[in-house]
Amino acid sequence: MRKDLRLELRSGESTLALLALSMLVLVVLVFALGAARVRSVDAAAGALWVAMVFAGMLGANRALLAERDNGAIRGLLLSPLDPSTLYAAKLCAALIFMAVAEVGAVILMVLFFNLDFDASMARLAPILVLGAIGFSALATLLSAITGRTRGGDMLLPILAVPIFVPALIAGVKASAAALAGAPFESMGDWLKIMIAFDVLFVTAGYLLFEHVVGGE
Amino acid sequence: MNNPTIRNWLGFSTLALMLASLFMVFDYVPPDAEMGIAQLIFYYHVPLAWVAFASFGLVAIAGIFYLWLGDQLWDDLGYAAAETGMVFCTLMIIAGSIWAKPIWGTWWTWDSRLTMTFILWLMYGGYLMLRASADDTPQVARFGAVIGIVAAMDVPIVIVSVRLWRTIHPAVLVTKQGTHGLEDPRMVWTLLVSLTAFTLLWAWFLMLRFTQLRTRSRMSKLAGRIALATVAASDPK
Amino acid sequence: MPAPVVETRSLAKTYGPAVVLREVQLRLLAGAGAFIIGGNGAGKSTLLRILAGLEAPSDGQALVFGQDTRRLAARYRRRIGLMAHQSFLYPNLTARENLEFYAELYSLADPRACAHQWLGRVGLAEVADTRVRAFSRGMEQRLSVARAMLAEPALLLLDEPFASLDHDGAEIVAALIRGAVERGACVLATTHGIPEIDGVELAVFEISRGRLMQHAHKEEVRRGGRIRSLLGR
Amino acid sequence: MGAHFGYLFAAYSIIFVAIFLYVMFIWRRQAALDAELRTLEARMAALTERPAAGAPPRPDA
Repeated sequence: MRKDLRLELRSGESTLALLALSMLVLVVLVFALGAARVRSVDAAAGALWVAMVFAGMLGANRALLAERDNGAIRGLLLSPLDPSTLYAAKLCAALIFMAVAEVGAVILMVLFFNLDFDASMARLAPILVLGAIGFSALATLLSAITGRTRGGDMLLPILAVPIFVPALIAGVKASAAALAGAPFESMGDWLKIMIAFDVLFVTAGYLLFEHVVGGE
Repeated sequence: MNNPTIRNWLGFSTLALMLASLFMVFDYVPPDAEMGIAQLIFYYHVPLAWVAFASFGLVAIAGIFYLWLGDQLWDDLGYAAAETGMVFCTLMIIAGSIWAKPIWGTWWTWDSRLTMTFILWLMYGGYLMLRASADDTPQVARFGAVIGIVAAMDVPIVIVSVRLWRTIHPAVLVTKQGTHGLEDPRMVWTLLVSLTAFTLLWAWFLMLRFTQLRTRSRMSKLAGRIALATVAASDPK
Repeated sequence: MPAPVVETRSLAKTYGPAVVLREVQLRLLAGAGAFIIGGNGAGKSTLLRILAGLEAPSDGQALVFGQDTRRLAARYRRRIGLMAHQSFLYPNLTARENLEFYAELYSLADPRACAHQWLGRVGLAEVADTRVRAFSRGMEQRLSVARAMLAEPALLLLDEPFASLDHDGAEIVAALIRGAVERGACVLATTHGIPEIDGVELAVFEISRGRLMQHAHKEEVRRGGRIRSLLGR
Repeated sequence: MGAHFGYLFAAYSIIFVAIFLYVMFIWRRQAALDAELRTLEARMAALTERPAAGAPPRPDA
């Protein structure tokens, strides 16, 4: 059933727009923070996560749009596809979108914040992956809600960001530590929080998705 | 539950206890030795926090029951709880902020407790915005239930993460809100009375709003049936 | 006596004070072809959506294959084909990709061959690799019919299958409906005019003021002939 | 009475004003509900006043 993922991805017209957006966020932050702080890893980690949240939000809304245009979501609901499988597929699609945006954002971050490509990047990767899983799990569930309400595009960040806060805090802290060259052990607590968040929200999305996509 | 007599009794006893707690705060209880008179805000701040958290817990419980049983009753309860919880949570933040200003010299700090409360406030604000922006269909009721459950699930992680993020608890909070903070028995009594008063106030608000939402749900069902019967009555025979 | 494919019991649907459907008693057996006529907003589409399980009735019951449509398990859902006003197609995928995608969703044996076959049947083989976004309304309509019929459903619900189709398109769709009825599927479709399809005995219902009744001109319809109503529209 | 009486007074008045406002809000909701109920009753009455058209067939639940 993962085949639908492939097709869904092909329909996603502009991963480019996601990249452009994360770049813009980074540029804005560079100017907002001022040249003095641009070398700090804390600022870089913060900027990276801001870019990630924005890109993730946009990605979730876009993935939704593809289904909303001709009511294709109903076509999916009518099919023998199980809502949980649908959730898993949409989660994977969102994850891939976010991963692409993240790679772009990391490259830009290194350039803009004058960091070096070194071992710290390798330590950053699992943190970003954990963050992307958590955010995709949450955004996929919530976008199914906001996509079917009026003014839903506005509601998605309003609902998603507060819930995402614990993973965001943990992610920023762990990323800053990773960029500063700290070993993995020193961020154990943050990683545990992120893992807990991911496990909880992937499970919640998997179980609750059928309730949000059901008929009116 | 929807008995007007119970509701009125609840209303009256709430009023009486609120007045009693007001009297106790301003005339009976001795102010704290270190913090002075501003510490008296504590006697409303803590009950507000308790009812706010209880409401949000109730939102999640009602959400679970709604998804499980599908009875509109649970959605009405969840919505009423979210709304009253939001009222009390907002008041708690305001009262806490006014307390913080003279004591800590600032309206707001990103202390872990404050941060957590603020995040909760944002979450349930989102819940209410969703409900306000949509009609009351079973679908939106399910959305509300899901968000209520998800938000409640998030609370423990939020607590852990903000604790780790900001470990600096101002000492006043620890000593004065800890159990050993209330040396004088009059302090304990005042807190107990105001806790009861706010619990009753909460129950009263909840009951009023719940009853209203029940009535509205029943009425919209009835409106459909009346419309059906009206059309049927005008059928040519 | 075989169990009916579609059975509704005192079905009613209201949106607030607006009554859309009431006292709908519909029974359709396998191999039955039925058309529902009625003005705009008469509740035709609502009835189809309820039967497909996309909407819940306000009152009464809708049964499909003997199952309540509010909780249709996957194995019953896969036997229903719905073509609604919205095409359910992805505008950014080509016609072929759309059909292959849905064929995969229904776990058909050979999605590629199946998509190819259906593109031929609805006369879209030449534009198979064009994105649906670029399609005209009529082409999208044909593809939408193909999408609904892809998995050879036992219950085919078609909402305005002849809308925005030219003469050829209408002939194709009429032939597909006939084929579906002949292989024993139950077809329920809505139209504006009174439809006639060669070689198929059609029941015609009319929704008027929310009620579903046998259409008065059924006898006239029985006389059969060309798809006259489609041309007269 | 200490120097912070202003803060104390502000906190308690805000709480009581807000509680009062919420009661008003509930009150207004109740008025709206009552009005809605009256229109429903009127429609119900209009329905029963026409027995000539025969008892309205009730769609069973």
